[in-house]
Amino acid sequence: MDFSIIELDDETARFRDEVREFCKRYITAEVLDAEYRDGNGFDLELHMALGERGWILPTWAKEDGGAGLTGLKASILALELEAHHAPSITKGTTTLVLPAVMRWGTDELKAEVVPGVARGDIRFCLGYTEPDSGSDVAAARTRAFRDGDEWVIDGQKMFTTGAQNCQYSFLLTRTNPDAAKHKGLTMFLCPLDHAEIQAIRTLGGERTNMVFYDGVRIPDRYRLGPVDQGWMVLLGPLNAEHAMADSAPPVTLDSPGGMYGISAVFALEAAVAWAATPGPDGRRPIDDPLVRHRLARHALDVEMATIATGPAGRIISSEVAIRVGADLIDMVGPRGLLPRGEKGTVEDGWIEHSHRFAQGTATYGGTTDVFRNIIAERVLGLPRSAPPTKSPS
Amino acid sequence: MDFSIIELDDETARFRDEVREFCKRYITAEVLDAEYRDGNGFDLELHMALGERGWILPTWAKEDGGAGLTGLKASILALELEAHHAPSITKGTTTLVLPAVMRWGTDELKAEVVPGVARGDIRFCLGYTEPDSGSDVAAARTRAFRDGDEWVIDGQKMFTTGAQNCQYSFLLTRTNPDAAKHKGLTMFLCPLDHAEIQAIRTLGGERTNMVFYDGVRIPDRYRLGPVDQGWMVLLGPLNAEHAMADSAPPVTLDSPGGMYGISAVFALEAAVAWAATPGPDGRRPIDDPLVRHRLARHALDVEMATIATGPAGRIISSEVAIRVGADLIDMVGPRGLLPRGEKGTVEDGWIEHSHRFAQGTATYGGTTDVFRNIIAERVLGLPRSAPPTKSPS
Amino acid sequence: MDLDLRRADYSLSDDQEALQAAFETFFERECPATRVRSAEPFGFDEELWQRLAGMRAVAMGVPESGGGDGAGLEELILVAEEVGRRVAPVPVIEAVVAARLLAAVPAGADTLDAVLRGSVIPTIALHAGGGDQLVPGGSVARAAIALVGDDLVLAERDRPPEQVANQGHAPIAWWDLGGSDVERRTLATGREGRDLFEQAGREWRILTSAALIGMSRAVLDLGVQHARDRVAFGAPIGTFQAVSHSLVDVAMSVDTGRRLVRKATWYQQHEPGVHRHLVPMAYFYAQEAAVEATTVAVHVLGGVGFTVESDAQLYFRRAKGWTLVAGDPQRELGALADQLFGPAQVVGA
Amino acid sequence: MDLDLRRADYSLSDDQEALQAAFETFFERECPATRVRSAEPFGFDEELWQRLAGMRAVAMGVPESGGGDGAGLEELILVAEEVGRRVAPVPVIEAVVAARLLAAVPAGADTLDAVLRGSVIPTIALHAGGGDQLVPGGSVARAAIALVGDDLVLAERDRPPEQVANQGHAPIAWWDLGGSDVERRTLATGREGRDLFEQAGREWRILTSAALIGMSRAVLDLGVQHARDRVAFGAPIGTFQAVSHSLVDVAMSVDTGRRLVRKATWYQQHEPGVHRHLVPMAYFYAQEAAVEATTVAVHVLGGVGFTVESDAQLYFRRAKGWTLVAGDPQRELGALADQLFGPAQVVGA
Repeated sequence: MDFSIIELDDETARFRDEVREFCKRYITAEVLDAEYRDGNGFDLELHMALGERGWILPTWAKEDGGAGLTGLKASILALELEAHHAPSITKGTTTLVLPAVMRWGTDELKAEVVPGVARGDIRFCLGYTEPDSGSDVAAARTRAFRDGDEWVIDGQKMFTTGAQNCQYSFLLTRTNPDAAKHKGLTMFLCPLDHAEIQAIRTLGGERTNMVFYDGVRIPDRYRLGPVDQGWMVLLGPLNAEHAMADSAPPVTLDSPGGMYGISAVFALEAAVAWAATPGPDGRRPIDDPLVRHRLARHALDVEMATIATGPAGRIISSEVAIRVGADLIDMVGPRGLLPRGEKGTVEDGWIEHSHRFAQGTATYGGTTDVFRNIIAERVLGLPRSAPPTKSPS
Repeated sequence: MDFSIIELDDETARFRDEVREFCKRYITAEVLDAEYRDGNGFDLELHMALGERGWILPTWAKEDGGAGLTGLKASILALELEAHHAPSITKGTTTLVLPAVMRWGTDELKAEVVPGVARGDIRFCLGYTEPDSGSDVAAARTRAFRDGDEWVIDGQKMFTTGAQNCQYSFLLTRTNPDAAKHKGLTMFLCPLDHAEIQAIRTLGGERTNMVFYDGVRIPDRYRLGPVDQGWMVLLGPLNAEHAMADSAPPVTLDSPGGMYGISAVFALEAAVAWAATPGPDGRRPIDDPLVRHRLARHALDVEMATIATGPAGRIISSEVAIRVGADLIDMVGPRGLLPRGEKGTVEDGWIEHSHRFAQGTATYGGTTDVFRNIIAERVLGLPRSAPPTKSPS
Repeated sequence: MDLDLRRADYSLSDDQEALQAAFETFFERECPATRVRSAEPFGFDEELWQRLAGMRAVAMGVPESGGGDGAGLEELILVAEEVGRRVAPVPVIEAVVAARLLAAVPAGADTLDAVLRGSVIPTIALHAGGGDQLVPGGSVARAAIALVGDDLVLAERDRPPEQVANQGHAPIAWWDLGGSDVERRTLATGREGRDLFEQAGREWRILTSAALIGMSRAVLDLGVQHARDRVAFGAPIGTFQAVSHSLVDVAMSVDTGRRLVRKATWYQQHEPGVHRHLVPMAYFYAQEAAVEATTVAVHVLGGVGFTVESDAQLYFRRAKGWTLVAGDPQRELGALADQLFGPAQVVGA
Repeated sequence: MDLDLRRADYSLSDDQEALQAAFETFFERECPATRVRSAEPFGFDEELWQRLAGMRAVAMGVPESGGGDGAGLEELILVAEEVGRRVAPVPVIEAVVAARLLAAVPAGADTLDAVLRGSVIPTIALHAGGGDQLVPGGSVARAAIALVGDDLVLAERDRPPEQVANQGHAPIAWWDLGGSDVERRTLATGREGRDLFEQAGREWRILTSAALIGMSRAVLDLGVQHARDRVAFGAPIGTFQAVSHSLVDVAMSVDTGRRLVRKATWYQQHEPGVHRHLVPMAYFYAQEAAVEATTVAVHVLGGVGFTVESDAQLYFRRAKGWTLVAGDPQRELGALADQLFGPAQVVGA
């Protein structure tokens, strides 16, 4: 056990100052307003500025496009970006996919994309989900047909978040429909030039997309890993997304953490700030025993959301965000309903937004139900709860 | 909608007074203490006194051993007995089984048992559950072999509550182990003279039993319904126990109702009484905002437990009893731990007892999980959630 | 324990069933989700409102002496449940409650006439006090009834204030009851004023409870349909208890909540002095059930449930959107406690 | 947001792992469920207590200056978790906390010696004030430390008062701190006395939290085993999500709760002035988790879980039985709030 303060040497302290300066400069009120409005999960200028400093791949060597940062510095960078609400979804999907590209991509492909990833002008999104397959990832039906040295992709992907910001999709296709469900899949890093992207808006204000692949032809060099063995290729990023590894950062800003806990952290902070401000009657809500009791309970839940790890962290942080968001908006009363920018809105609409946003977190990257199955089977050793798997028909 | 007061005519009012007198006379402090101590669910003197008045089968005609009561009077009787905490489990199982005896029993068998049921000296318990089968009732393995005009019963039943008070068990046996699970079962009204009864004590303080049938021989007249068609025979009492019919009484004492809600009702009443009494510091707990808030919430839950009907009533009343019991005991603090009769105990230990007792209610007669399956399938029309049923091996 | 022996009959009369069926048919035909969607973000559909007047939805709740049809709360909750079931973009609950209040005082007669003629939509400012407040229906109403000090006041404006954007896309607006653009008239004073205001608040809660039950029932239907149709891991997702049991919990809340609302309604209509805790109880339960129901539906529908194209999210937004205008729902438990246990005795600090 | 950058290391050192393994082995061997059962209803097993002394379970927590081994809370929670995991019928938590308190004041030296020699079991009266109170370990202790007025007091008796029957079969008893059968000695006064008492209460809560995590983990194991073995409707019941997901929730509480306890422990030991809310937070969470875990286990085990023959019910009784002696757990949230938000400002009625 060790929760002691990390004393920063002068150079690291300067680095932190530099990061904070950077955040102030690039994560402006306009950037945040645009993010609130458009739900892009991405800001081009910010992303390119990160790239310029090697901060997209901060621990990579400078000669490979990184910044050669120590683990500590990389953590400082990540934590400051998070604390400043940097739009980060597209950066996240890009760096999630990169290890699979490094592992399975040809040298030619790596030369084509990796420097751009580091610079910032090449970005990846996740192309798993389809209209008829979500948590059951391997049920994908998008077809890839071989045609000489090329592949022809036909199908439709759903919830390809950030596709509008990306040049490539990490695409799951079915190459052998006669094989068993997990045996006929092949992965591609598919250029998006010829795919049709159609926006989908969410309850949480985020933008995501349908992506239509209508006879999209791509050279074989975009294939990742062996034909029909895409499941193996996919598993790395999928497990990383499923947080199967102990994902606790080695250091932490002494507050936010957790996968979706951050949303609840911000909402709770907003609610505490509201409650500590005297109302029209001169009383502070936080002196009301009931408000106080509820905030204390939420503080506990949010703490759990931030200290839980792995699949449990994914479940708890999402469910805490949902539960806490629903009560905080109640606590604030009528004004809790007002979004950012309206007359009378509370704490910039963080609570109003958080209540909506939280709902999606229980589905992203597989539902909380599926994660409970994962814990039941892999941690507790219980027998599978799903009916026998059949190939999609 | 109609929740109006039922004005009692003079005769009915006199009947109610008579019932109250009866309760005072027979449900004494000694009876209640014995029930708390032994968890019998039965008091012989009380039961015989009910029988003497025809009140075991109150709506039956007097010539059949009943009291010819109107529905209103029968409700008054039931409600007053409940309000006075009459031990009632064995009366309940007896009258639950009786319709099946009337429907399937031979005239000879009916002549043997029905008058005694009405008088009180013949009582029935439920012999479904076995060590390896609980909610999955039809998985029973107790064997019945035909031997001429007799049957030989071999097997073991579990949780035969009240067996020590009963002369017969409504016994589920397997007569054809080669048939499909639900097709090889036969029901008996099996005399208990030659069965071995072994007491089991519960967390809730109740007594129940293991019953061993070791080559018990009974004449064929104790069979109920056709051989191998026991499932059909069982379904009537089982559905009644599963509260599949709308079980709301036509009238209600304007407070308790619900299957297990009554336990929560009594615990809540005890907690409110405790909270309205000034403590050593002269303050009433109920004036504390947090106590007040929690009691209000529990009052809501208990109300729901009493107005819910059917399978929902069974689930809600049990889960409310569990949830409310757990918080009421907290609220009272250290003294909440003390049982009836100890120095410093609160409100006769109702809360302490209720917290323990409530746990069993989520299992009795099939777990709450099974009841949720019932609602999912029969009310919502969802596909079966259980894996394909196999015969017990 | 020596309590009254009472009936416990939750059923509808034949007339009530006919009324319910009529409004079910009306809203099914006139208010599909497309209509709700196209009325966003203002939360009001003028044409639907006119057709609803044809159904006498507001007039029916006004006593015959005031020119209405004299229906009671027992009937009005049936209408409200259908309103909620279709999340209809019309402030019918506020208007009915306000119209009934107008009918209860002589000074309300003129405005009530205008309401019944369809030229004014009335509403109620739910929070006692004279300042600025968010008023449900306030962006389409020209008359709002409020309690200012000890006076029950009718506040009128030439035209409604602008709608305030809000999570539920409801037609709510800030009304400054002391503002210069408001003309005020006293309807009743003192005890009478306070009692009438309290009664109106209770009626608003009852009707809103019924609407919330309707919402919950509608999203339950969406969730059940999806659970039957959607296949994952080789089986309909309704075969998984994580899905089916959440839906069962919602179904139980809908059925039991509806019973509670009916019980509270009956007492409020027939013996308003008895069991007064039932109104805050029903309201609290119904809002909690609606939040749970819509949360479950959005979850069961998965990614699709979270898109704005999903009907589930229309309901999700309104579960809070239609209730929070009355304030923090947890406060209802305080009202409940005061009725059940008597007011708290003040304890020195 | 400009907070300290801190490590977040929840792991054990090699020494700590060895200590944990030693106590795990000890309790597994010395304290099977049969032993717990045979110690009922008195909740104390003298022989086990003697053997535990051989493990220096109490002495280890006493500073070396006081004749102990100078272990910190980080080590003591490892012991406490094993105590809870076997619901061992020994008041080791109370004794350790009391012994550490005795070691903190010169006036405690003699009694501490007696404790270390094994001739006295000490305990702590958790509630400030001089009257009658239920004291954990109070039916086997001859010395109880209490806060009476502003004085930290050592109350001694010739022999312990009789045990009070209780849900958890715990060795609790009424101690009348002002009674004639009690000899009182002041250990510290004023601010010092209050601070020491508060610290002891915090240590008791930390160690009890760890014990509660141990309990939860033990019943989780029982539930998982049963869910694998028990067949219903043709499949192990662990294939049903109603069963498996409840067990998963317990598993998450155990793992995450343990992390919280460790974090709270570290701060209490190393920076006791920082993040003081973590102690009531960990305690509240752990007791809630234990109630949930034991409730789930009893349910998953079905009818069998509800019989007194079931080990699950041993744990169920103690989830409340070991915590309620400190009072209503919801009050911990008040302590948490005071630490996090500052004390409430008194508002006139």
